[in-house]
Amino acid sequence: MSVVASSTSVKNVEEFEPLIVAFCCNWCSYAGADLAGTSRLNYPANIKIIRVPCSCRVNSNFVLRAFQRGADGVIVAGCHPGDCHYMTGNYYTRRRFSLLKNLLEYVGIEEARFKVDWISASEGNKFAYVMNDVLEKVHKLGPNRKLRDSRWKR
Amino acid sequence: MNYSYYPGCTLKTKARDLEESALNSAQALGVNLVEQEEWQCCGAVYPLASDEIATKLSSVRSLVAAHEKGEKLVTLCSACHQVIKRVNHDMKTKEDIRDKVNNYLQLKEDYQGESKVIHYLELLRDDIGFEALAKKVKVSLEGRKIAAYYGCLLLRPKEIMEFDDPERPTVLEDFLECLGANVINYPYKTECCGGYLSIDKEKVVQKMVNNIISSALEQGAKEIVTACPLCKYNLENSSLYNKEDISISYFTELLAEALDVDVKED
Amino acid sequence: MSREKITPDITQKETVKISEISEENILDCLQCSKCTAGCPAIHGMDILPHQVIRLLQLGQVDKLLNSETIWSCASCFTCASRCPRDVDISKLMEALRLMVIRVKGSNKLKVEKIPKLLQKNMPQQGIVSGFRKYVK
Amino acid sequence: MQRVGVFICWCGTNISNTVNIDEVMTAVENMPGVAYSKDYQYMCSEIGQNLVKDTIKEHNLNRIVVASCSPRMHESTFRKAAEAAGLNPYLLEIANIREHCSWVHKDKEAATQKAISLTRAAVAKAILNDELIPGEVGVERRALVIGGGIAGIQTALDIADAGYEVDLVEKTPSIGGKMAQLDKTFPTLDCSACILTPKMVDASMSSKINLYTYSEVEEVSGFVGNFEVAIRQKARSVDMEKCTGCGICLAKCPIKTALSEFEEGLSNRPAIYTPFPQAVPNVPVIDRETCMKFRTGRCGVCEKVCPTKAVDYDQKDQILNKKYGAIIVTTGYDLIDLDYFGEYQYMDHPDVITGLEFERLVNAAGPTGGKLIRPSDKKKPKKVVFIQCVGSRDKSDRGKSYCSKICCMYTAKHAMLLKDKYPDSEAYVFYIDVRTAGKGFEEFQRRAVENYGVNYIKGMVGKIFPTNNKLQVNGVDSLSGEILQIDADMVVLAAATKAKPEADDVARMLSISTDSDSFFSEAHPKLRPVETHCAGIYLAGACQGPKDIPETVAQASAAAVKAIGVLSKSKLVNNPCVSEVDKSICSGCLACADMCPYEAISEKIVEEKANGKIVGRRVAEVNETLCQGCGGCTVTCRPGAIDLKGFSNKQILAEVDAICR
Repeated sequence: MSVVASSTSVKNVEEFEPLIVAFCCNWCSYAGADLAGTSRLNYPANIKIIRVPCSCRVNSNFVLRAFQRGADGVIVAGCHPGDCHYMTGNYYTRRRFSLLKNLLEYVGIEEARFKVDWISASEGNKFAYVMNDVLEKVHKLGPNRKLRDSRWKR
Repeated sequence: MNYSYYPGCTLKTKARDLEESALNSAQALGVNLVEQEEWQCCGAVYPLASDEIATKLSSVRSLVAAHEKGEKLVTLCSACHQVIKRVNHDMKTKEDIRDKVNNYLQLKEDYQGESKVIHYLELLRDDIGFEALAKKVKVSLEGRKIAAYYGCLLLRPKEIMEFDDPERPTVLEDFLECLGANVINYPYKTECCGGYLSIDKEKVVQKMVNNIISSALEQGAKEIVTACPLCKYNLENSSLYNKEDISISYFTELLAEALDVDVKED
Repeated sequence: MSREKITPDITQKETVKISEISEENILDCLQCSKCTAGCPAIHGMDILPHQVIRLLQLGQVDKLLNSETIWSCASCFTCASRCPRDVDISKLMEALRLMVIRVKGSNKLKVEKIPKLLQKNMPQQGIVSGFRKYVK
Repeated sequence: MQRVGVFICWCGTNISNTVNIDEVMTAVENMPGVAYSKDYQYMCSEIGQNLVKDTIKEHNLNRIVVASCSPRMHESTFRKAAEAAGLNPYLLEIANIREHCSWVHKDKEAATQKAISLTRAAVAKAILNDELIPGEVGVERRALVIGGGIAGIQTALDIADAGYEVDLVEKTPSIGGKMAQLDKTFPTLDCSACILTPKMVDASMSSKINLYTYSEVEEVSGFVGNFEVAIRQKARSVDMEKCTGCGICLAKCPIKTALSEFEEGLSNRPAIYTPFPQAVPNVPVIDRETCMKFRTGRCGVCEKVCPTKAVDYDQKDQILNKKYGAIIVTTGYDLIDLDYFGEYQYMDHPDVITGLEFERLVNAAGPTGGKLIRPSDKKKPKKVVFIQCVGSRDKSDRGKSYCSKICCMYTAKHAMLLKDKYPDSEAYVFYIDVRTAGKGFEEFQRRAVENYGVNYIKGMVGKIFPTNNKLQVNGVDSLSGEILQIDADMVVLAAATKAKPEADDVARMLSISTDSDSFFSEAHPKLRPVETHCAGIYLAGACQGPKDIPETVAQASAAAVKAIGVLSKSKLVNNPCVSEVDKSICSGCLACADMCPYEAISEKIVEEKANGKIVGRRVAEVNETLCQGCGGCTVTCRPGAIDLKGFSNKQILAEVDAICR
């Protein structure tokens, strides 16, 4: 295995450190991540969060781009169905990404690498749990090679 | 309707009345309780330690046998009921126990808690229905002041037993009512009789059963019914127990009586 | 009463073992004592159920292994079903009993006692329970 | 050429303990576009903010990245600083290296690398930031208060006092809420009605307050400054204008057996009723479920006896559509159901009551006229056992894991009221802990012990065994280890408080969030306690969490000030992060318009030259005042013509690239 752990040169080169990009909606999941912070709940540093106003802002492009650029897993997190700050946004998220999931499966990306979940502003615990869970599964799968653009080296 | 029937050790020995009255009344109700072949003793108490697997195996064998026949597994004794139901729950919900047990038993197909374990009372309540049962009563127990005694094993823990409200159960009362009895309510009906403590803590048990019997007497009960041989034994060993004042019987005995079914006297 | 030096310690071997066997989190208990208040066998106990958990929280397992309490618990689950903190004390009691009888030669029920029990018409169920609870 | 300034905050040791600031600084210096970088201990302090302002000018910076706490915390602080330095505030980005990094990771090396990565993403995004100018929108200068308990009444009075119109919507036939049911209030023991009813009257007399009782909010749309609300006024079957409140109908109604909600079921009421004599408005309603006229068609007594012909059986529910600038939610609380606490015999024995029922039993206007008697045999209770924490601090599925906060105090009050009425009686209080944090609270509880001789027992009750005429209470004194058995005449249960069962629906309707116990969530647990995450919607009282009256009233006034803050403005600035359509590539399919939950997108015909002729072409257009900036439309757009300002496709992709580098 020759994947260099995410820009940490001091670490063992052999050790696989997955990179996971999480798109979090501003109102629920991002706030849930903040709560995980204020509650000092631990999850691995491999997860990097990008703030979006609503989970429905996340274009499938963004997910594909992340995989292309070397992410080993992608999470899209929004408010619970029915609780969307923008009323119906997350229903679109749900439909759009069930479609994308099929596509990813078709091109051979393992199911566990892409997760859509609902995490409310009060669910700091759930946030940490989902992050740990995805990371653990991705770790088992090893580095993502399927969609990776070879010109783009991490 | 056919059911797999698990008798347990005591019903073949000290509590033969419980079995006979249950089987005969079932027959009268058109229910066929078919005794499982080569059943083994359940162990009488559910092993509470998470690291004990071997003591759960005999229950699993019965559960698997019932599953293979596609029948519900009926128990009569409260203790067997609790042990088998809880083991089944473990098989359904605890991955490590399920894996270990399946690895050990080497069954054709892994068992994952598919069987449904019911107590005979549940069969009467849910499958036959108390209303239908009431219509089959030939000899009403009218005027008889009967108190129900649940004990502990039928009701608790409620999330696993899913039997009745552990603090204010009604299934035995509803049952007695449909036999025509004058049901006596008393607050000690769910308090423990002491169970196996009677082996060497007789004094402790005395106080426990005396509380139960005096409470039932205070409310005017003349009879107590139970579903557990050990409860019956402990209650009858109470210093307050006196056959003339209060008699203690299995609920199935009253059922047989109300259905006018012959039960051999020992 | 003398002042003993006790340092609360839940990381010691025995406490950890008890947590493993019982799969209960003793730190969930906030000492409301509802278990004691409702226990039907309380008059046979020298250490009260809520004190059992407190002693576990303090790491005082020895006191518990030598107590009458663990042999007076009838596993009726009254405490467990009412505990506001979802602690199943009956499992802790079982773990404590096992800590004693899993040591060779420490069985609590002697086989010589059985004939007498049978004479008294004790149902088989009671004797089998005894074997399971007091013998390893 | 973008000149990015990066400011890295230590947050004291909150960040610097887990993130190696020096290493981040070195990495930042090498990031493309970064012209200047600086770290400081507290970037949000005045000195820190000045540092940002000064360096913007000094180094001619045109993009700013602050790596600090969550943007939900201090984004607006730093935007203001940037603005003060003459920079458009939307040219600033925050990298969240506290909540999302230093607080959740332990490994310093990994946290440092993550902080670098997050900062790099913020820099990449900031480089693409555009100047944004918020639009303006008018404000509907009227407030809506949902819930007419003490919280709602206080909020409405304060807003009205500031000169704004308020509509107060209450579900039951009268305002007053739980406080109206209470007898005395702790810690002063003044009578609840004496301090509440004047406020109720004030609310009804105020020219600025419209009361909508027996009404429910049915639909809410819009946004701060411009909420559109549908209110259902349920059919009262009595004309509010004509009724004089004489009460003849109540006396003549042949149905007498409906259980009084106000009296907690301890007494009966007729089918046409006012909940209590001091009800505001003093206009009865007909309970159509129990009324003979509605059930069988026969009767009509109330109509016949009414001197003003106010009874109207044909009245229908009415829907009112109104607009508001701000909404305050004050929907209150309930007590939990005790069905699953069978060991306390509440369901099975009439002499086991809840604290709220006790309030009615000692109240002079209550079902017994203030005579404290046992419900079963109307006898004086001699020994009363009070049990606290019935379902509170209980994480099993029977109870609630939180502390209900009010029970310790009201139980002390109840015990004193009992001793006041019957000095020869005995009071026993079973408790887990006594919590009396509050002004004068500890002194109050100690008075119960020291002056009134109330027996406080640290311990719980296992079960209550009803005997022939007593309640045998089995408990324990956990301090001494004594097993107790008390033959009580009456038992009072301090049942846990819980959110209203409708709370989740209300939250959904208003797009505000709740915690896992269905209490509404405030925007910040310390610094924004009455605001929600939805601008223009505020909270007060026990709907946000268990609370006593002083706290509720304080919160109500705070929420009123927040609402007045909105109402006093003639214009509000909009969120400038809205969608915009690139009309040159829009195909006019209007898929975006179908998706938009705010109907902010409509069709527009643009004229353009094609083959020498002027032709009209259909495109989509965004109404910037209606758009809330969710960005959902950007994904529906097939040609990719719509983008979201502030969160553009390019910006987000730049972040992705920066993180995946």
